[in-house]
Amino acid sequence: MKPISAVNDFVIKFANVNGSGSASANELFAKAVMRMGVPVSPRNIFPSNIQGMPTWYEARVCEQGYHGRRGGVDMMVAMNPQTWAQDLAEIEPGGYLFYDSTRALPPGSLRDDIVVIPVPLTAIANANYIDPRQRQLFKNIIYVGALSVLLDMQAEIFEKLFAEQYKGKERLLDSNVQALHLGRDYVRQHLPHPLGMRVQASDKVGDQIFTDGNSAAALGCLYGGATVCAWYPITPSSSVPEAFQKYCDKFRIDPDTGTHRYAIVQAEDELASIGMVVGAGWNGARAFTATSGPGISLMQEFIGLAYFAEIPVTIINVQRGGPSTGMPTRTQQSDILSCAHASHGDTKHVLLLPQDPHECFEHAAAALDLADRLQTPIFLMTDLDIGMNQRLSKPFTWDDSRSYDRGKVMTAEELEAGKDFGRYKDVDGDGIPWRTLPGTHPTKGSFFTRGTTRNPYAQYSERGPDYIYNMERLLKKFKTAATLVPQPVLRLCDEPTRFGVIYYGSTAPAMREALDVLDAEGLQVEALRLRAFPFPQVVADFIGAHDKVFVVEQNRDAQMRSLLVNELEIDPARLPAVLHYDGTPITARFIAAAIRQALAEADALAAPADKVSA
Amino acid sequence: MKPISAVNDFVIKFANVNGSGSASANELFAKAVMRMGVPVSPRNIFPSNIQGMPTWYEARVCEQGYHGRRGGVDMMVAMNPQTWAQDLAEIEPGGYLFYDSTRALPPGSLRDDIVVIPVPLTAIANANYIDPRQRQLFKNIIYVGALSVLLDMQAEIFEKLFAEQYKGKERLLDSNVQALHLGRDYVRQHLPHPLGMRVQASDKVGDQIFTDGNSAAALGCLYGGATVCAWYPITPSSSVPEAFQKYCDKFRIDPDTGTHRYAIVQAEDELASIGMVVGAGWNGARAFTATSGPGISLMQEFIGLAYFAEIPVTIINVQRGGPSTGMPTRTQQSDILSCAHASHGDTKHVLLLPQDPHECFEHAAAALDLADRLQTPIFLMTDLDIGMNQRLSKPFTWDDSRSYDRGKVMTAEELEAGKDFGRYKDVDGDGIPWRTLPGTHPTKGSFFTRGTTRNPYAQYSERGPDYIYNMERLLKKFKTAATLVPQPVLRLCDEPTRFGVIYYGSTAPAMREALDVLDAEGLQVEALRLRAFPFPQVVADFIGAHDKVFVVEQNRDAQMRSLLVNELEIDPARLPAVLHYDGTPITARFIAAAIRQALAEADALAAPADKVSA
Amino acid sequence: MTFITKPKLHHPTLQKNTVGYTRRDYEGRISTLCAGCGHDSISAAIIQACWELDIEPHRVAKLSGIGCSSKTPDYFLGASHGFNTVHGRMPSVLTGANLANRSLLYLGVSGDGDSASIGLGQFANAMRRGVRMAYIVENNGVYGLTKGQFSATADRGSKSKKGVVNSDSPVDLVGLALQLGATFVGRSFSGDKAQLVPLIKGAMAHGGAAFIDVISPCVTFNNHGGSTKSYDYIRQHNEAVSRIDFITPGKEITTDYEAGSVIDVPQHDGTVLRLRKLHADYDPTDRYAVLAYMNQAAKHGEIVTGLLYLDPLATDLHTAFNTCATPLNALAEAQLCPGAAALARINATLR
Amino acid sequence: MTFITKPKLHHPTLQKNTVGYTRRDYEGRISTLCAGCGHDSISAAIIQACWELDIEPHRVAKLSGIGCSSKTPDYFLGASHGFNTVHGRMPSVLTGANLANRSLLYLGVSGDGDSASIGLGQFANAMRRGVRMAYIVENNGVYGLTKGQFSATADRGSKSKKGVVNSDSPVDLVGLALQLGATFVGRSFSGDKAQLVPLIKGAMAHGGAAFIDVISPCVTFNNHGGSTKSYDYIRQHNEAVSRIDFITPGKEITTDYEAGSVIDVPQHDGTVLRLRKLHADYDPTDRYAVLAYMNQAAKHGEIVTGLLYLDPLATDLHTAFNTCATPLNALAEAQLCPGAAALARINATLR
Ligand SMILES: Cc1ncc(C[n+]2csc(CCOP(=O)(O)OP(=O)(O)O)c2C)c(N)n1
Ligand SMILES: Cc1ncc(C[n+]2csc(CCOP(=O)(O)OP(=O)(O)O)c2C)c(N)n1
Ligand code: SF4
Ligand code: SF4
Ligand SMILES: [Mg+2]
Ligand SMILES: [Mg+2]
Repeated sequence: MKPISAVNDFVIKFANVNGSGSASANELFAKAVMRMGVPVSPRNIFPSNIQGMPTWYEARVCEQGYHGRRGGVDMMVAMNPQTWAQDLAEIEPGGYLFYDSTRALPPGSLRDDIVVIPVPLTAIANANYIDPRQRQLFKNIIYVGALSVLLDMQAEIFEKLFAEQYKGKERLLDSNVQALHLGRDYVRQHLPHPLGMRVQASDKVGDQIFTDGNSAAALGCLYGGATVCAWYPITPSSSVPEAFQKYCDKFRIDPDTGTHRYAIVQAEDELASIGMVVGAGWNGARAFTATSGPGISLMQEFIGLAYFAEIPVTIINVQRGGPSTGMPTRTQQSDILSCAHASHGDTKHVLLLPQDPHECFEHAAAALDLADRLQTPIFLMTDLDIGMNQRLSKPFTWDDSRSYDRGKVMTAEELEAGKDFGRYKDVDGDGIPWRTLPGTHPTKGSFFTRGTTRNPYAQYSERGPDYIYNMERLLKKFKTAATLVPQPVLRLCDEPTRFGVIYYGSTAPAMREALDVLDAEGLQVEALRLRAFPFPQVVADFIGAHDKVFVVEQNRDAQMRSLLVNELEIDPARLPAVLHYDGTPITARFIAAAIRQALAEADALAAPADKVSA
Repeated sequence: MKPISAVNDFVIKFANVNGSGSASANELFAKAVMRMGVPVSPRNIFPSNIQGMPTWYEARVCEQGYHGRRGGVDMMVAMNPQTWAQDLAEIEPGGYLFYDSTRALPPGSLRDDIVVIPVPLTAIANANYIDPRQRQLFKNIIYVGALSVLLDMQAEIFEKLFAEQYKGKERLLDSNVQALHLGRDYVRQHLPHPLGMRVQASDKVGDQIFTDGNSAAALGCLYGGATVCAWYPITPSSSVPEAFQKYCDKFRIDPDTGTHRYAIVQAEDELASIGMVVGAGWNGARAFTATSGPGISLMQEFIGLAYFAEIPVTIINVQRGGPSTGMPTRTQQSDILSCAHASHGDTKHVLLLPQDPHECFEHAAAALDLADRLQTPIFLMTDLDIGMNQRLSKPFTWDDSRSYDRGKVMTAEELEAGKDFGRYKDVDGDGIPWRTLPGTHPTKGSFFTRGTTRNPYAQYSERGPDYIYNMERLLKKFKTAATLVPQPVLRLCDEPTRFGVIYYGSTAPAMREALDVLDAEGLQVEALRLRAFPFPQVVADFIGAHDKVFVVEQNRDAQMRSLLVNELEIDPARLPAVLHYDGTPITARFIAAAIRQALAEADALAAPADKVSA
Repeated sequence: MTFITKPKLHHPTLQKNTVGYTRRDYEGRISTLCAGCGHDSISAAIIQACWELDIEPHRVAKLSGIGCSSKTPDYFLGASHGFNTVHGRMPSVLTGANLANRSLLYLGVSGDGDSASIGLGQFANAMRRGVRMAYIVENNGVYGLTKGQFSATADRGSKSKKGVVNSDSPVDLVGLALQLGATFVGRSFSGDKAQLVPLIKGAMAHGGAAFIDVISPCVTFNNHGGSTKSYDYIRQHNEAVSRIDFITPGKEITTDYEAGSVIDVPQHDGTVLRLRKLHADYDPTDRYAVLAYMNQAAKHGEIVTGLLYLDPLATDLHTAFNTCATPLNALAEAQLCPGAAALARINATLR
Repeated sequence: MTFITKPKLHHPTLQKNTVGYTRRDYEGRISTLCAGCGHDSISAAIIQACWELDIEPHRVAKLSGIGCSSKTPDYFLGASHGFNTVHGRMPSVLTGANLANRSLLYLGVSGDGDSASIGLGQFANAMRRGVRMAYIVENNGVYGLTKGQFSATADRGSKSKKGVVNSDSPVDLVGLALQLGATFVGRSFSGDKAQLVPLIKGAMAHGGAAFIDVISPCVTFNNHGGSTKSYDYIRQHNEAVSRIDFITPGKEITTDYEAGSVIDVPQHDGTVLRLRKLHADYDPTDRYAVLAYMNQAAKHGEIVTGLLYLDPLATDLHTAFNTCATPLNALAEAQLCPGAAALARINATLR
């Protein structure tokens, strides 16, 4: 059996029990790798439960900086007896099994095609701590210490991280450092080290930041000028408003009075949270809510009102596995249709599709501008994979010369000057009407907002022509939206290619890797990353420029593909779907395999490629 | 000016004020025409208001039995001063204006290209009645009487109708007959009669029945064995449960005990009404709810639960103008997408598409069978046009030898016999699992129903493979559904044609007429009427057999077309959309014009026909 | 010709209030409600109250749900922005609007169906949160706009026009508002302008969540069972044609009685409503005392009207949130955006 | 190795009840809740109550919403059908299920978030309608499953683990149930088996809508502020890593005290809960008296426990609807379908 030897390119997975303090220890490990200049992308795989259930932390160490899930496990840190068997089975041949050897294992509970690394963690912890909680807690740090030696990582890095984390809590600091060394010393004395699989200092991290998409989106809302946030807790979105609260405490307190320049309401449910956002938007404050699938279903009626009455609304949908309660702690891109066509009747909504924390920040701020400009709901479509996992991405940037786009709001002066005000009248030819805010002018510009049909002057009307005027104006406004939303990102080849691929959101890192892989195999495919719906012209052009364009997404029903087909009037036969939807993040291996196979088939018989399913 | 002369082929429109008693008078008129063996199709055009606002009753008298709205008005019965101008303007040149001439009209308030028929209704009423309410009420009957002579209709027909209506209320009967004759006598003595436009006895009504789709659907639910109805009032669906109540009072009272074999709950909102239906369906009772657009939006979360947990549910959606509160008293087919893909995540739902009261009855009963068989929500998609208007249609039929299909429900005996029970296991290869009802067996067959992922044995699972198994089984089940739903109706030509047309629901009568018109012009178009989603194979075949297939629907975004494109993988270019969505029922004139023009263009330049919009 | 005259709002005097507006300036579009609808009386009272309060019309934001009652904001304060939201969810929209701009006055108008059936949860939460608003429910015990089904405030055992009997226990919005923490709670009758106008003024001026339950008879769907002979003919007709075909134009029911006294007010359906007006010296500062008092009166079939509860020191959600004095919708970009430098520091913490 | 033992439900005796089941036959799957969660104590009480009541497990249908509390039906009565519906909407599903088959017993299990926040409207309406059921709220004042945000039953001024302060007035589900017409209303504490078991038995046997509010401490999200020294270290750690990283396995809090007495029960967070148990001879037949009594006690920071209100003659929705004795889901086709002949007659009336 030949042990895996790999430098800066492996997957290590920690099998733990939730609530046992492992989460922070595992993150400590990931951060240390990063501090060595080596990119790492960790993923929490956690249950819909609070304490005592299995949870995993899968960290991909990858010098080339591929952040997508790779698949396969090179080293398993097996800390959970409940899942021992399945964890053992997951290890690649030649891989490593790190476990707590305090109690002897029953015979036959190991594999002979892997390297076994026994460390008596419990024994070490018990020998050094009395308080059972501390024993438990430090056991985690001890295994991190042990791993650090096995993987050839310097103690200093960890000590520095501790120092930052426990600043002002010296008692914790010291005991953590001590625990780290307990682990390091044991390995140094009892085990061969370092392993053939190891981390080596590099410079591939650069100025990238390591954070999660939910905090990034919250920060984007702060920078974008959101003042009202109404929400209802739901996994995996709760950390958006929670982070917004944290940032507001820091940046939105009036220095002189100590009063708050924001209001955050934890509503009684999602019908109320969206209702509050609609009310605030109607009244001229930038407002947002964050939710996930079930919340989107409950918000449908209000979303229809906001579409038809034309009220700025920002909705952050951190997607999880559907339908229904589905897989609350797994990731998917399966709310595309329920958001793009939210509510009864003919509706079309704007979707933004960030790929990572950096874009979560950018798009969140952009969403607030777009909502005011377009006077309609804007959906920020992220998912659990980018929302709740920390990810390396470009640092946040903000141009101080930029100023908020508050859209078409008629002022008291304009009204006073006698400017004609037709709330639902298309005066500029872009389908976007002007609005007034309550309280603007004593006698001019007031109107009655409603979800029923009305004429361009906002008067109730049941006349067909008034209705048609309004509905077609809304279509025109949607066309305008296509020119304002974040534009697609292209990856072209030197030579035009027969095949293209379209993807979006959290699929990006896996896609990038897959394209490199295919490229290395001489399979040239041009790529377009969607960043929003409606689709700008370049999307149609891109599809037009290729015989076939794969549409890669993380849902069962090829939802984005159906929007492409219908909005751009494309023959579906030209858009083979590549679908991965089991709740785990899509991998480069999966994408590359699907495309490779489709290309082979296409070459073999010029028959049309068809849906490829996970 | 040449007065319109037409026998059994004209449109008469009554302009009234709601709450004035005109509704029953106008219906009386329509019924009388029908009793003469002449088909008539009336339509109420009413405001979202209770009393004192304009309301119209447009009756199309048509011997060929075209029930679609024709457009244009040959005779206006102008009883509402508020709308005088617009009513006057609507009359076709050579048409007739019938009005109350008690007060003299201001000069210039008439047109000279129409025939004016002044009748001093108020004067006649006041001369004969003292009670102001009776004066008001009988004025309506007086105009009916006057019209009956002008249009050459026998008094006996009306008297018979009165006799039926006021059976046991003789006082009302006599005074109505008297009022009728007041109107008849006045015309006989003072006006030329009959007009060139008139009704002539015929035999074109046959055994057809005259009723509205909502009552028909309610009756279908009664016959289909629904025992639980939970609803929340909303126009235009409220008359479904109200009619169900009426029928249950008649047919569902235990003759011996007087107890009820049904339960109808007026819930607090639509989230509750659908929740109750889900609970009843889970517990083995046939249950339904009726609602309209806004209710559908509120039901989304529960619909997703019913889809994923596989619970029989029947939802009658009487569509109205959307989005949002939209046009509550107008008709549309614009909830196709919000129902077909209701709720977040990947979902597909079964839709039934009745064309008239006869099919409302049939499909409602079928829906209850399908819900039990498929264990999923079934939508009965009607609309205001067929739901709330009386329409001539084939009589209801029921085969006493038929018995309810209760679907795959495992019995205590089967469980006792040790039959393997996996709630979410596909044992029959059709994607439909077996279920047990609560309380079936003391120790076997119990399971925990949930909206979260689970394995085939209904145990909570967060494993990808369990999830995929379930989601793909649901797709298979949906394929099975296509073979069980009401199949499409074809109208083929002797020769194969290049062009075809697909339509559904309340568009049917206008379509039938349009096809005849085009046919008469030598424009051959084959037609397919969809009766359900998912689409059976013949739909794909039909499209495959034609170069281009028009898809005619009453919404803005060509919603059914997008389902056709995506489910059948059709090039959208082959499916030109014909869209009418201003809230008025689509007309043959509109459809014929759209298709005629498209064919002309197609002939001219072989360029692809594109969307044709209303 | 057929012509049922629309109800006219009280003819405005042309006298100006201290902010320079005549009563007409507080009117809205002409009502489209049924002649004699209690809701129109309430609109008139709102107009009167705002005029007397010297509120500038455009400083009021009026929000409602869906229903006949919820249509009324179109019929008063034409110079105010109005929002006819969705059925039963106005409270959340009002809450959001209020948070966005604390400098306006908020008037929420709803119906018993809108607030006690579909809207119960949102009604309760708006009260719990202490959103500053005057929340008026125009309570007729039925769903007017959808033609007379029961609402949750209908009494157990009552019979709808279609003959359905109600078996649910009624929701008493006043009782709920008291329990849930509303700081101004009143009840009145649409036709009792003398009592209603001051109540509305008090609610508009209140510093927290103010609720008024106004009994407001529905002419059209409450004139069945036990009604006077003269109605019979019409009722029989409507039965025969099995639809509410002819609607007898009603008259506004008005009343005026002394504080501390009881009065029987005949309703459109001939039944009588027994109202007890609180004594002028009644002390409305104990939530639970008033609950007990109301329940006592209920035993004698009496409905207590007046200002039932008041916390004069009430504060609102903004106080709880400690939001800044400047309306949130008026904060300048500089006050909202920390800028590039701060962002660089944030980036630094994420490496 | 890391291994936090899961809470075990009380070890069942093997003694059989009159219908031939041992207590174990009333158990369910092993709980996945946190060690020491009050909800598990309630599950144990439900098991005990059903066993003592001699109910055949499969004659019970157990329904819940979403939450830690709503997961518990999976942990008892394994032989009963269960339905984990959607968040806050279990009452409507239970109502529908109940209408479909009146011959089963219905047990609704919910949380304070599930019933008092998102579910307030449905909770209220199930009580109003008199749906026959035992409705138990496992009340911990927080959203457990979503990690410790406030629910609507949290007291004004209380502080969440994340440091947020609650400014809304609390919803008292007992008060609401009383006002809305529930005919059996009780309150207890998860750890007071002696009181809880009889209450659950009474509720299961009740003829109408029975509600029990059970205070059920959340080990994980209520062990902040003012907790005993020994917890400090962990709290500091969690703060430092700014996540609820380490969860101290808790112990079930139990208590047992005399009727009529008051007891202070220390909670996981070191605070104390003061409970007053109703006198054995307390007459629970006056809704309003008990409301007043509770409010009195509240003034002294006491929470009254026991059977607060009972209408011994209560009937249910089926009585109101006069539904037939045969469960609706068991009616034969012949009893449901009028058949072809009747249809022909209906056709005749439509010509
Ligand atoms: C989601 C939704 N469901 C149902 C309706 C239909 N609807 C309109 S108004 C109304 C009831 C109004 O009753 P209430 O609030 O008492 O007002 P009223 O007309 O009696 O003044 C209903 C059920 C709707 N508009 N929206
Ligand atoms: C529509 C919807 N919104 C939000 C959630 C997320 N969620 C799950 S449980 C829960 C709160 C549960 O609190 P509670 O009912 O008190 O139960 P506990 O966990 O405290 O026992 C929430 C908000 C959801 N499942 N569905
Ligand atoms: S129906 Fe009733 S509530 Fe509605 S307007 Fe008419 S009288 Fe008023
Ligand atoms: S989080 Fe709280 S409520 Fe949930 S299981 Fe743990 S202790 Fe119980
Ligand atoms: Mg009402
Ligand atoms: Mg809770």
